[in-house]
Amino acid sequence: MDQTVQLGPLTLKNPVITASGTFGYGLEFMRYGDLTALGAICLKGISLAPREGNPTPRIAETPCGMLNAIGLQNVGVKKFLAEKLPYIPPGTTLIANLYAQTPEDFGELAAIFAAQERVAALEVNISCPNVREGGVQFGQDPAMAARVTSAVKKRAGSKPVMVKLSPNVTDVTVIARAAVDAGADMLSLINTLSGMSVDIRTRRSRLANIVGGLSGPAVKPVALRMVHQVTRAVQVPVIGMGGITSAEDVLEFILVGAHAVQVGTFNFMRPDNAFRLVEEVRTLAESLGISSWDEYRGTLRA
Amino acid sequence: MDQTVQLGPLTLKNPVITASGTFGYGLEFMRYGDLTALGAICLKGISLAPREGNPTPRIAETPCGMLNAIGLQNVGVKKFLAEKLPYIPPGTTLIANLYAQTPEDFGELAAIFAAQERVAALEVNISCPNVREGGVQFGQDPAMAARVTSAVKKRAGSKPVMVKLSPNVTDVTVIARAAVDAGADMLSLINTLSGMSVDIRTRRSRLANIVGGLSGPAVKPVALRMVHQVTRAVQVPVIGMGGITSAEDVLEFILVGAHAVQVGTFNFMRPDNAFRLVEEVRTLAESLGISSWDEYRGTLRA
Amino acid sequence: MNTTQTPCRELQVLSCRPGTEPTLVDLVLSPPGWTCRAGQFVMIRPLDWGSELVWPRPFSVCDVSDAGLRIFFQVVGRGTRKLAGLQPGQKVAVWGPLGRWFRIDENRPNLILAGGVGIAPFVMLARREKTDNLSMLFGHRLDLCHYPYAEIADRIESEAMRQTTAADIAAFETVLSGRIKTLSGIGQVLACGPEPMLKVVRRYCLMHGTEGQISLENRMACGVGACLGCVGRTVTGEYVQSCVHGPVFDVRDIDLGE
Amino acid sequence: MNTTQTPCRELQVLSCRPGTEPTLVDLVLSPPGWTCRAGQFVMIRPLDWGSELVWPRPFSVCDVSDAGLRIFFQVVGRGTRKLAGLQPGQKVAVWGPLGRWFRIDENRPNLILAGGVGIAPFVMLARREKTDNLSMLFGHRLDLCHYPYAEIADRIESEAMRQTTAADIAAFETVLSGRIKTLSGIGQVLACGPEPMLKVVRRYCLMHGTEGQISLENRMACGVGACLGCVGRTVTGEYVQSCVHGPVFDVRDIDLGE
Ligand SMILES: Cc1cc2nc3c(=O)[nH]c(=O)nc-3n(C[C@H](O)[C@H](O)[C@H](O)COP(=O)(O)OP(=O)(O)OC[C@H]3O[C@@H](n4cnc5c(N)ncnc54)[C@H](O)[C@@H]3O)c2cc1C
Ligand SMILES: Cc1cc2nc3c(=O)[nH]c(=O)nc-3n(C[C@H](O)[C@H](O)[C@H](O)COP(=O)(O)OP(=O)(O)OC[C@H]3O[C@@H](n4cnc5c(N)ncnc54)[C@H](O)[C@@H]3O)c2cc1C
Ligand SMILES: Cc1cc2nc3c(=O)[nH]c(=O)nc-3n(C[C@H](O)[C@H](O)[C@H](O)COP(=O)(O)O)c2cc1C
Ligand SMILES: Cc1cc2nc3c(=O)[nH]c(=O)nc-3n(C[C@H](O)[C@H](O)[C@H](O)COP(=O)(O)O)c2cc1C
Ligand code: FES
Ligand code: FES
Repeated sequence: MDQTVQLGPLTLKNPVITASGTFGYGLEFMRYGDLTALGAICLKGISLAPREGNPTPRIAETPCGMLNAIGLQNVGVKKFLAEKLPYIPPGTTLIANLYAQTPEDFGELAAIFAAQERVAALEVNISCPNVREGGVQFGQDPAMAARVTSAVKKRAGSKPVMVKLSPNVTDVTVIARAAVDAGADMLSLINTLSGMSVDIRTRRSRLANIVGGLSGPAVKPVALRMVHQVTRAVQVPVIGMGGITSAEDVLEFILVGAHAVQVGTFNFMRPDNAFRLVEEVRTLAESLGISSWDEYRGTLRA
Repeated sequence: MDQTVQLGPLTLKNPVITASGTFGYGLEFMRYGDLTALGAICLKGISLAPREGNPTPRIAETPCGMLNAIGLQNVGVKKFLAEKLPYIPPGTTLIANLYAQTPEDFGELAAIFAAQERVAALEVNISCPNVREGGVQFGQDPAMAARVTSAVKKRAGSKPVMVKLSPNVTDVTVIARAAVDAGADMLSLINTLSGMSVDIRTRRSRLANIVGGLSGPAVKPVALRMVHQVTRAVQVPVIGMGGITSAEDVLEFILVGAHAVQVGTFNFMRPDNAFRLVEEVRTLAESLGISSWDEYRGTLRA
Repeated sequence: MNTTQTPCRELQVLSCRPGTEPTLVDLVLSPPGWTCRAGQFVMIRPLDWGSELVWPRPFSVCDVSDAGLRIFFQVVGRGTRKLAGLQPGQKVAVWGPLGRWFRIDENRPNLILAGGVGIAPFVMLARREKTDNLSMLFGHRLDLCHYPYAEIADRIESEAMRQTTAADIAAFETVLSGRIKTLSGIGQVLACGPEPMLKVVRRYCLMHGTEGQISLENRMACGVGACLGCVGRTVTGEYVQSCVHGPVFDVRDIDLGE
Repeated sequence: MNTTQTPCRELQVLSCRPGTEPTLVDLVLSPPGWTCRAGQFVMIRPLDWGSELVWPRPFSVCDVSDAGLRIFFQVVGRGTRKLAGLQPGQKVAVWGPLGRWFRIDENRPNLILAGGVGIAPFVMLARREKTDNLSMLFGHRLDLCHYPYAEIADRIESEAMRQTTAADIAAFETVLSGRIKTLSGIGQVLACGPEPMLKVVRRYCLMHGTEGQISLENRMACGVGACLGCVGRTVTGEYVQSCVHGPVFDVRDIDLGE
């Protein structure tokens, strides 16, 4: 079976993408598999200036999931371009994950990546706190989501723009439509669900940041529901994620309408999981007699 | 240690309440323990007229959780009062869980239960689809939440009114404040997170209703976060729930600010779990040297 | 809590034998001290399951005596796969006996129709019933030696038919139909097996006016009547809980959605 | 995927002995075929873990040879409790060796400071290093026989101090301080143990100007440098990943938040 997936102008070898923040800059996984065999890699979130991230502890394990409050620690775009990008094997499909605190900075970042031949697409992380408006997130307000999207789109040149949606909203389709109307070429979802974990003995949160983002199998039902809703609400390709840990899970997301998927927490469970998943998805799809993803996608029966 | 919990005018023997829809009318569990030993029982959601509920399958197991789309099947308030209520052992603290599709019907139901001596309080389930406004839920719109709350409050007589909040919102404190401003004596949360599970072979949802509500340990981090937020946003007692399966979990909710808790899915894991939990909570609290719930509640350190 | 009041027990695994056919498992737990009728079931959840699988699993009581509580089950998914790995000494929470049972009419012929692991409840029935008016027709996919068939055939008149091809299935259906017809007005059938088989049984019972009881296997979260997840639909369009009003129903009452 | 490229192996459990002190477990896995230095660690996740515990668990390599990969660990929570129940033949995903190791200076005295299960990495070190310039001070709570202390003491000069009371702890601290002071300018310490002990070690190293290396045990989700969860804070205020830039750090570089 042909594993190829077409995302507008972007062709992926297969539907398995590693999720931002869970696969580093790819380099960390080169010992464990062939990066060029993956559908794509979403790079760790990158900002204009380096960010040191949140105090520790930053992570906590929860039932079938985990919380993280990394705070987008990253080396900044300059250092990334100079010290990381050149070492990623040629032939690896790279998607830059953009993080900024203002639409203007998002635009700046987009312009920088637009000039990078090695970068195939831009993913815009709008699930970050908007410092200027007191804690509301870009991804929770359709107007702000639209502003960020168009700021990026204006400077992205020929790079397809994928907007990454937050699940912490009443109606995800409202934000989805806002992003698409503002020019998003595709959407990805879900980012993490806001959650907490506490220690009854120390009487402290297990995260220094108090609140963190929930990911892993625990969130899969919520993710599938939102991907299903969004694929029916917009016309652009949707990349689904949230709790994927098997080939069956990948097909579930495609069945409800996703063009491709991202795997996050699964990469921590075992560093070769993404590579093995590419093969397992192929085997499963063939065993089900699926001849192309276009044929299977969105065929959930009523 | 004195296990008593004061919820405004309502005194509970201990903080362990069984959650609506997971403990039937209590009667189903009489073989497995002493109902009067529980803090209280939230009865299965009751509507004015009997409801047959949704088509099957209605339930699906998910990682560390489950989905349900029961559709509030119930015998209706008349039959409940005639055929169920009289058989619940005296001394059992009962909280009626009200379900209706209009504020007026909610008011009707409240008036009926207001006259029932056996009922200690009313819990208002506002996480139900509002048929009149095309799929938006009362619990997702602060104005509607307020309307339902005051409709119930007006007819509830001396019964304390607990409004049960939906987690499927951008900012749960907005709904919480709306309910409290409209007269809610206390709040309970979280109801289930909207989710989905599909079968890649039959290409069908595992629920006839397509979408269902996620509960169980998987949702605990989300529940804790929301309870923490709400206890800081309002002055009324908050009853926390979502994924509780141990005495530690109970204390986690109290630590972040809950007055009491409800246990739902845990009752399915073993029918005597709620009874055993009452004892385990006592033992754990004593081993931690807690002398009263007032002393421990909300003492999470920054 | 009054422990004499609770029928929820923590039983020890005495043996767990996946046999030569590893998908079929014979599990024996320490005696629960219950009386129990054939067709009733128990809910089972090992104490060390953690919470990844939140629900217990329902199984027919295959037999219960001083020797223990016996369950005969097939590995079909994650839960049964984990159960198949139980080791002697491990503890399992078990509650029951639950639900309604097969009612024998000793004065008329009672024909058991069992399919695959649906044979389980009839081991106890055959051991206990003294009547000559009981016989069995058993349809199976795997070799007969993997099922507790001989235990039953030693006591009551039994016949087994293996189904491996579509032709076998058609042949079984023909025999089923014939037997059901023969019993019309003079006896009843007691059926337990996969849903497609139950649909066939129901069709012929209605066609030939033969009385029958069928045991439904609906997904269950609680087993005690609380979750309303296990409901079946009656012919009058109501939902009934199969854990308390079943799992054994009158074949005429239940709409199997044919 | 090129399998020679991946250091992620599926190793078999050869033995898993909870010993007479059931909270301390000696686990031996089939030989991974790695070379490895003392202080490096591996990530471990049994193949049958399901997904309730999403993360693997990090452990120092206690020893590695043709006899297998040995891990010495303490049961402290859900993961280690499950690991303690591993049976011979079960399979475990293991990747490594990860991180930086203890660097011995053969020309000067090297003093190992081990606390509790922090003794693990030094088993390999003592077996491999031929230098006389290596000795150990071991603080422990349980009886000495429960730790692989004798294996080390057979090879290098060792002293053990048991801590059961507050007075014992104070006494240990006094000895620590004295030993660290003695090495000032002429040798170094290599420390592995609980965080409170590392803080004490660090305080005296800074106080007396003694060189030292400490192994940090930070929560890790991935072990390979991807999650940024395991970071420690340097004295210059930056976050460094302990899985790739540690777990062994120069004692002067890390801010332990004293
Ligand atoms: C009253 C009753 C008696 C039963 N008696 C027996 C018996 O004696 N021997 C035997 O082998 N099986 C019996 N079953 C079926 C047995 O319960 C299921 O095969 C088992 O629960 C499957 O669990 P799983 O985790 O392996 O499957 P999964 O598919 O992973 O389970 C997912 C969920 O679906 C449920 N489920 C899956 N298949 C079935 C099914 N066929 N029936 C009901 N629920 C299902 C599971 O319980 C679980 O909650 C009985 C079922 C019922 C309701
Ligand atoms: C580099 C390194 C080497 C280690 N070597 C050893 C060793 O040789 N022997 C040994 O007994 N222990 C060692 N540990 C500690 C060991 O990893 C933890 O005790 C273990 O992960 C606890 O898991 P749990 O599920 O039982 O505890 P839980 O508290 O249930 O675990 C919850 C989460 O916190 C993490 N966690 C809990 N305690 C620790 C801890 N002390 N350090 C790091 N993470 C923790 C767990 O890994 C898990 O992710 C080492 C840790 C690190 C980082
Ligand atoms: C440790 C960690 C760091 C993450 N960092 C980012 C990030 O930098 N940018 C981003 O868009 N998403 C980030 N995410 C979210 C993931 O990309 C993904 O949306 C989420 O984890 C859900 O997928 P999963 O359940 O497969 O992990 C991070 C997730 C984790 C667990
Ligand atoms: C099968 C089932 C039925 C439920 N029915 C109701 C109901 O009738 N009314 C209501 O307010 N909540 C209902 N709930 C929600 C629970 O009361 C509770 O809010 C939710 O399950 C979260 O708690 P848990 O994780 O402990 O189960 C139901 C939940 C389940 C699982
Ligand atoms: S299984 Fe819960 S009501 Fe029947
Ligand atoms: S453990 Fe993930 S970066 Fe170190």
